[in-house]
Amino acid sequence: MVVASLAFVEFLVIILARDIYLNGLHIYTLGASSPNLAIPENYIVPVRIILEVDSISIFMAIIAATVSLAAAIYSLSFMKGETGQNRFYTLLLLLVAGMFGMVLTGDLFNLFVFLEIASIAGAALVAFRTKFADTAEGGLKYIVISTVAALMVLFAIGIFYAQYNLLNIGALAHVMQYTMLDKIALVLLAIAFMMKLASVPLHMWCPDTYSVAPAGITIMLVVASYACLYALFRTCFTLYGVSPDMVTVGWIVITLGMLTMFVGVTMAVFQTDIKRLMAYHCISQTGYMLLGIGVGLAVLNRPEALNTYGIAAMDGGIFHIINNALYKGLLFLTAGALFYRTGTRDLNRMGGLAHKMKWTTIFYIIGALSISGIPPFNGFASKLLIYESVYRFNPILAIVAMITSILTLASFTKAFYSAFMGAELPEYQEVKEVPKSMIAGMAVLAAGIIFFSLFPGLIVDWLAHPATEALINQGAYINGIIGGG
Amino acid sequence: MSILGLSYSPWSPIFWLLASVVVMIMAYFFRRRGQKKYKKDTEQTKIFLCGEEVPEAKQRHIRAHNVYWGFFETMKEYYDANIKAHTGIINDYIIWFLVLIAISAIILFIVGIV
Amino acid sequence: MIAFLATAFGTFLLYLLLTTASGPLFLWSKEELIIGAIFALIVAAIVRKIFPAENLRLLNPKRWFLLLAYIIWPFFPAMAKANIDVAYRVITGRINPGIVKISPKLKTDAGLTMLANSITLTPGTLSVDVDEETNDLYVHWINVKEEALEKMPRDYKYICGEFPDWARRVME
Amino acid sequence: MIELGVLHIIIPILIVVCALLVAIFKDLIAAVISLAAMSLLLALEFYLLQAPDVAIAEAGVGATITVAIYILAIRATRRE
Amino acid sequence: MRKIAIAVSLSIFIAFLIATAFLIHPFGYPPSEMDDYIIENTQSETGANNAVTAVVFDYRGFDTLGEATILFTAVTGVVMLFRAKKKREK
Amino acid sequence: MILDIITYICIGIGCLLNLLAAIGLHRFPDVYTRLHAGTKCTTFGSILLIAAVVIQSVSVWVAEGLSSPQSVLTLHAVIALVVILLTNPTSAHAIGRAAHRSGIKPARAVVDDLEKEKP
Amino acid sequence: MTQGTPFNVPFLAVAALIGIAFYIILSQRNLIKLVMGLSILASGVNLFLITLGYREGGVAPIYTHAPAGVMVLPVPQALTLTSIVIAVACLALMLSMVIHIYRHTGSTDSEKSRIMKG
Amino acid sequence: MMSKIVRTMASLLILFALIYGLYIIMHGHLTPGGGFQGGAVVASGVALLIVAFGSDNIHKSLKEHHLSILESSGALIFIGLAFGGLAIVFFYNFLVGSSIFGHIPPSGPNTGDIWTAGVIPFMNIAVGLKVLAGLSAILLVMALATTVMEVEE
Amino acid sequence: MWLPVAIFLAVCATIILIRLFLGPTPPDRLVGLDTLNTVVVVSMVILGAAFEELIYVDVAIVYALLSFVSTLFIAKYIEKGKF
Repeated sequence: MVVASLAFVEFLVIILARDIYLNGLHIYTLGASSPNLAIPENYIVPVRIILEVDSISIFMAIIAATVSLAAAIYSLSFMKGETGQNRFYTLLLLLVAGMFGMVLTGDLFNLFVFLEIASIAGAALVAFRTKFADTAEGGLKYIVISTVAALMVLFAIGIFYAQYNLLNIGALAHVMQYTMLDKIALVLLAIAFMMKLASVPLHMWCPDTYSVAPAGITIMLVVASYACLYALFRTCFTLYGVSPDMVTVGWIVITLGMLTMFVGVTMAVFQTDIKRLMAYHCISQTGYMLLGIGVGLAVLNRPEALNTYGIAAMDGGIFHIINNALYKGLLFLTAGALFYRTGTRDLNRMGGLAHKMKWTTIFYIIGALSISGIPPFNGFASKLLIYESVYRFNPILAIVAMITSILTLASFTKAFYSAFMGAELPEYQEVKEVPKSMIAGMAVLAAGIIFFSLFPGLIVDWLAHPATEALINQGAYINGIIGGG
Repeated sequence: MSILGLSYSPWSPIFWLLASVVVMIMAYFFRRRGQKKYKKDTEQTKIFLCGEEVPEAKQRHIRAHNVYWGFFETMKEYYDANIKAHTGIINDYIIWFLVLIAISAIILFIVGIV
Repeated sequence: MIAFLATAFGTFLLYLLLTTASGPLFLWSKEELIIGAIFALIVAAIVRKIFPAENLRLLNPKRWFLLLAYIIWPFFPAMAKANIDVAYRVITGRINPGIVKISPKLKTDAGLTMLANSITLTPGTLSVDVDEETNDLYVHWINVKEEALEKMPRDYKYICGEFPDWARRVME
Repeated sequence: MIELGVLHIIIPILIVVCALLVAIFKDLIAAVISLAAMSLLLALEFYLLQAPDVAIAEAGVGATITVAIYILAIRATRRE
Repeated sequence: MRKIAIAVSLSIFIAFLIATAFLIHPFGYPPSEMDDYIIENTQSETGANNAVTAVVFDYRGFDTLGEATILFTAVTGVVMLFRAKKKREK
Repeated sequence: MILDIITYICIGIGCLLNLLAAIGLHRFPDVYTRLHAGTKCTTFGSILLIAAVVIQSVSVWVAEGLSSPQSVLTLHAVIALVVILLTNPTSAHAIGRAAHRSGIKPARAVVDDLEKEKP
Repeated sequence: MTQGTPFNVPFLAVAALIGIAFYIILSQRNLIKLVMGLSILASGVNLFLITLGYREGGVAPIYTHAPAGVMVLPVPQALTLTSIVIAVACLALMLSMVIHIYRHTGSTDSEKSRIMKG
Repeated sequence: MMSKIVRTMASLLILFALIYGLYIIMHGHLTPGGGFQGGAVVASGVALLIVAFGSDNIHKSLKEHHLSILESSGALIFIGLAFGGLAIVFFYNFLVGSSIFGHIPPSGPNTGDIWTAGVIPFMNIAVGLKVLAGLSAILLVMALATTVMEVEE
Repeated sequence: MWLPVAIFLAVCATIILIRLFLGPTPPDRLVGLDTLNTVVVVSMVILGAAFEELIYVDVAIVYALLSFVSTLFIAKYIEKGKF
């Protein structure tokens, strides 16, 4: 049932994506027959809520649909035996709804509402397995962080409303004047979204939450944090656009991205809990995206630099989002498979599982090679884009990014060695391969990875590059609202 | 289609795969030139540990926190500071949030004024 | 059934009080009347389980007039007196408190409630606790007179005046 | 309308004082009582700011449901 | 260390909030293009006397849908969190 | 005119009683006596203040005719008054009972029957 | 001041509320106190939204029996309604999680009840 | 369970709370109030019952699945009304001008005709159902869960 | 005519808040809260008359109804009753 509905959603998203890539952005006004009613003749002001979908939105929607489909398939077996399954799937669908609302809406307050939906559903799902002692702690951390971030977002929305009496992103961008208040609002919005997407030093909730959540939920939380990344992009690129402050913001984003990469990966090497290890990797991979986008942001008002390497860096960052959602999802699912069969997340107590769980091992190898940027996998492609363009911007950044990649490989080797290699341990003699639906869930993501690995140019040209164009082209987004009357 | 256009060099996994297939074929040829006396399940495949008894699987397995011991020992100061910062207390998370807001707001305003 | 209808009617009256000045039918419009009737039935259906059915004798209109009379004559002046009393004690700070038990021998909950609320609002007394079986009230008395303490079943007339009789007359 | 201005100064100050009380009380039940008082005064402030809709919502949700949930939670986590 | 961080960052943050309070429009005189439109046209467009309700249910009905969803999510979450306890009761 | 005078008298006494309640909360030594001040004075004070409102609005109502919207203000104020009258003594009773059950003895008490019977 | 309230006092109250809320969140170790801090934070933001919608001498945007005059802005009130319900939903969920933490660890102190770190 | 006086008073005041909540829900488009506020008032009535009679006694006649049916039906009505305007657009107020709640009030201050505002009264009822059921369910579940824990200890 | 009354009631509320602050035991604070409730309800009615808004009194009724519930909850907690 859940899988069918999610598959249907995926189908709808793909149809919508095809339409948008062919015809440009879509506007949908809620509550009036056309934007004309929403935009009265004498005021150029959108009164009603307007959904505005462009390439970057649909890009995130594709990620959300794909990953949630895989998560739902996976959870069919993973959650068997738990009580309260109907509530579990209800919350899962609500989480998907929250992510879709976040990426599709064109209204700031609506963004806040859907942010809260995603946070509350996510937190409830994190705390789902109440029999373990630490799940409630993870859930509480997640919801407290989300609530603080969301309330700061609301405060920033209030500041915008106080100045311009508008809530629509496009219309706000049209009249934005970069006053002092706008700077304060920018700081609040940016840092609040950074907190939700777990950038260092605001990342500490991330391993706590990701490690206790059921595996199928963890990957959806990853995508939910990427929805916040989308919101950050929307804020920086579309709402503020080409303003002199953006260089500073870009450098702040780059600095945080570097910190995120390095601290994330070094902490990951140290971990012995397999899901915490992967959660720290998730943090460090977010750093790549921040780096790529930050470079684009820092050169946004220098057209020649933007054309030579800025767009390539942003392509890389955006391509990395979908790559990371796929292979990080796959890795979390394999970690969940290990937990399903061994009952522990502690790498110290695992060993020799490759003898028994062949499919899991293969999927793990695919994911690990891909995340470490080993050719020919898709992680290599996006990282290569980022390295080359960032090297032109500032060579030191590229070197740190490469070191991060090496350390990533190191830590996954460690996890691979201690979990899968080695002799068969006596306590895991009876371990079997995981059930079929879990394998199917992993296979969906693995197939995606292999496809993306083989055709990176296709993906960049069709998906990532239009998204970048949509981000850079602020005028089109504004025209969709203001000019559409 | 599968070629990723880059500023310095293009990247195509297809060519990479072709190249690796060639390398594998060459490796297979090298392997065929090796000795033919190798047999499974004889003494040739047993673990040899200075003539001592081979310990059980459980003790033979290297545990996860022993991996990269030297690396952690070298970067001990960094890790000590880092682990001290990761307190796991929820109040601290929000302290970091506020600190980051303060820092970035000040940076933004200083740059805006200068 | 009678309780149901009575509740519905009371609710309907309450709804009408809330929605005055809405239309031409005396004070109401016909839509309001219809919606009010529907709501009254809904509320009565919900409340049926909670509202005690024993209070059918309260439907007697004579008791309502008695209640009104009670509120106007002994109750309202007593409240005024209570406030003067409190003002006197606030200014002088002269208190002599204690908790005494009175046994007004009321049978119904409604009567007890009315008595307790009345003595809370009238001079010098405040109901603190109630005995669930015997319907005895424990009253905090701000100015304990020595002569009331002599016999053990306290003289409730001395402590809280006519109110228990009124409560019996109105509610039982 | 100078009186209205005075009210607009007094009530926010009282709200802030209640919030401060929440901060300084160590006893949880006292903190909940201050929170209820803050919610009450907040409803009055909304009323003053000509937002009766929000005042009703704050009265209904902030004063009752919130306090009830807090009391239940404090009760469930009480150390005997 | 933690106390110093709290003090410094909190004071800077409050300084920015107070700056917001002084920079924002004077109390009682907000800009109001969109809201004037709503106040004028509520009765003719939606038929509701109460403009707030008109905004909640008509102009921004999608927000209300989301908000109802949030309440639903919270109820589902709370009921889900306490589900095991109730089994033990039986 | 005479209604205005009555209104002013009501307002004056009502305000005074509310102030008295506020001061009484500080002058009295323990919970029970404070409840006396807090319940009686505020209840009667609110009766008078709401009566002032009702008098004014009824005068307008009578002046404007039966279907005047002033009836809304009058009746709602009366209902608010009734609700206050019903809830205030009850909550005072609940507080007193809670205070006694949580072990707070009445200060300077000469007699405590409740303490004797329920140890 | 010729107009309105001097010094934007309600806005300053908002600033003070948010500051106090963050002080509670940062310094109080009790999880229930932390949730109270979040509650105050939500109240502060709500008050901010309502305050910026106020118009001097305005009446509520309700035409039923309304006196003549300008009306205050309706949209912030609608937003605040939404925000209040969101706040109470969050609150319920957070407190249930606190109860669960207490059941598993026997403490509501954020340091003592912590399991995960590092 | 609280004392007899509180119980009697609660059973009287629940009537007030219910009818007043319904009044607020129904008059959402005329007077201050609406679905949320009225739902919160009715849920407070349930809270009053819980505190006066004890959650066990309430749970005998008010189960969670009743509340969840109410809540789901509220949500369905709301979404159904939103889809009702889909002939033109999502969330279109399709009842304005029709015979059901279709009057258009006179412009400017008026006395308030309840037969106005099209789809908004129905949405108020739907949201009111949803909010009252949701908040009551939260309170009931939390009260029951905390009480059960005490019995176990 | 009405607004000075409201200011006076706000001053009363301030004095009551001091009791809420000082009150040595929880019931003392609860008494303060209860008194504050009544004062605020009355001032809501007064302000409704002051603004000449006939429909504002609804808020006062709601508050008078609901503050009772919260008082009962806190009182029940103080007397350690079973919910």
